[in-house]
Amino acid sequence: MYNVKTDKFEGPMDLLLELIQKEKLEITELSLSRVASEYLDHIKDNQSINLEHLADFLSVASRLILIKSRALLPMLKFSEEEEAEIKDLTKQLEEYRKFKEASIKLGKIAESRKICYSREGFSAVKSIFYPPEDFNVYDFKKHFLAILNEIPIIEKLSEEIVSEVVTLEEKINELENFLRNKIQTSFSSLVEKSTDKVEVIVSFLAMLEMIKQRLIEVEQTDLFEDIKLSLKNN
Amino acid sequence: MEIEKIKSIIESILFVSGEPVKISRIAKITGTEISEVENATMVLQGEYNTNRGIIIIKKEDQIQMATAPENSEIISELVKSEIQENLSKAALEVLSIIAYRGPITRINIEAIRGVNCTFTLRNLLMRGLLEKVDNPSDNRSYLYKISFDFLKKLGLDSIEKLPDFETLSKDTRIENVIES
Amino acid sequence: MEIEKIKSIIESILFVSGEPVKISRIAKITGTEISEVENATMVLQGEYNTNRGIIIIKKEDQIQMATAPENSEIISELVKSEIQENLSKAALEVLSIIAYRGPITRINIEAIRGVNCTFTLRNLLMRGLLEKVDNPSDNRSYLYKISFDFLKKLGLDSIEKLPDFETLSKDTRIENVIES
Repeated sequence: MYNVKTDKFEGPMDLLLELIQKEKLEITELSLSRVASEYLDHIKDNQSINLEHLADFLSVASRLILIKSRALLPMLKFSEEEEAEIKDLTKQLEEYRKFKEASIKLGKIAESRKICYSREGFSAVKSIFYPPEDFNVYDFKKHFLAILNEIPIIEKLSEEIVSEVVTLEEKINELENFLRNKIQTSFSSLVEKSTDKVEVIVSFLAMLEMIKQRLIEVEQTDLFEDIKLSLKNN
Repeated sequence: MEIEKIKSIIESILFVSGEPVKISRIAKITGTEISEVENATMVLQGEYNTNRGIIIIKKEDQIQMATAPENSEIISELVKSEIQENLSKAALEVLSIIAYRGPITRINIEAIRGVNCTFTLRNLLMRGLLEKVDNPSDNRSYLYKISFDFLKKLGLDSIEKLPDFETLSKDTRIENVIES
Repeated sequence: MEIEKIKSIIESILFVSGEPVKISRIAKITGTEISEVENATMVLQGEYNTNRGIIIIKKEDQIQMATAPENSEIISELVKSEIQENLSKAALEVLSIIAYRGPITRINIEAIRGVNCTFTLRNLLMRGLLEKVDNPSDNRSYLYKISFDFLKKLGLDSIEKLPDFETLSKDTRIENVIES
């Protein structure tokens, strides 16, 4: 299998574009469905996705799953919202491709180092003491406080993401344990405890992964019915 | 005021200030119409565009004088500029989206890149390659646009000189919406 | 080297340096004969002698670019407006950072604000509100502090007398973004 390190990608669009271009495909829904599993493999295998970007990678993953399932099951009916999401992904990727190409061109121009230099402003002018009127020491305090409040709290941000995002690996383990205990369960009870969309997506990915590894069997009696999972008898 | 006189004044002002100057400010100082200054600027830009060592960069309603990009190598040795950090892939992507589609909000940049851009934007702002202005239609967000320093770094005298500016600066999705 | 190329390089060099430059130095930089530079300078001087806003002055073996004397009144208007205009929001922010955290480098001011502040610092220096001193730990950069005149005007005999100086100057949020 073609191996790409996800950390060299700027984001989900970058990864998706590379996968499609590697297969020499046009950006269409069909192409997206063809590279969907590879995309999922990458985000599963790669522990080095920047944590602050993981949610972004997963959001694209959920749209790819929609596209993939439609390619596999053409009779599937999608809601308008889901149709729009699918369409948006192709458009977004097409748009991203244009700017990706432009950014490479800009990078080449910058590398050629044909730089224009300007003069230091008013370099020949002597400074004149011209203090602002109606300004007092409390203005310093007021503006300084405003700035302190605008400083982004970088560390806190990444810590929060670390605690929120559950890795695919963890989820697979959880699913396995859960199944052992219950023998048969369904997707909805699995995601019952999930608090956000990302976790549902991760659960779904984990489920797909386990099917692939032949750890579990799934059964869906009807469209939109709950998916029943069971541990495979070895 | 005669156009020759306005041209002469623009040259003096740009030379002394060294930084980008608003055309409206030149009009105010000289007591002329903005359109007259605009006009004189255009003529001047043409004159400086002929293998000269100085160029006039124009961006929106501001102009700035700078050395010609052809002389970059010689001048870079004279000016003790700070070490020029290379632009990362992320920085180049964000810059190109802003260059072609600016002024643009962070949300709209992220809608194209599919990834959070907060820190890249902050880094580029600190390096002076971007400008941040208030968003007139939403006071909780900002609009980002490229700066004179960005144009200077690429050796361009206007944003329209970017490769494929005509096609890329148009948002086809927006046009589709308008058409339909 | 072609005379047009030499002329172009002379323009670039004179423009960025702003000071008198020795012709022999230009010859050395361009790798040409002094006589060639002399010659190009003469042609250039003639071109700049026709109602232009910039002139080229030659004194003995040095040349310099300067503004045309007939625009000197306009230039003093420009300088006056630069100094007398109300302080921008950016200027007030930079001043307050320097007040509580000075002496401080430009890089650190920018890290705290998240925005480049080259132009703002230049303006504040010109108004005499700041002082620029050498940075003992890095000879390529400077440290900025509130000027003595400004402190005096505010009635402070030392910067530590600012309201809540002890706590505000040590705020940990700043330590997170600046290089120590």
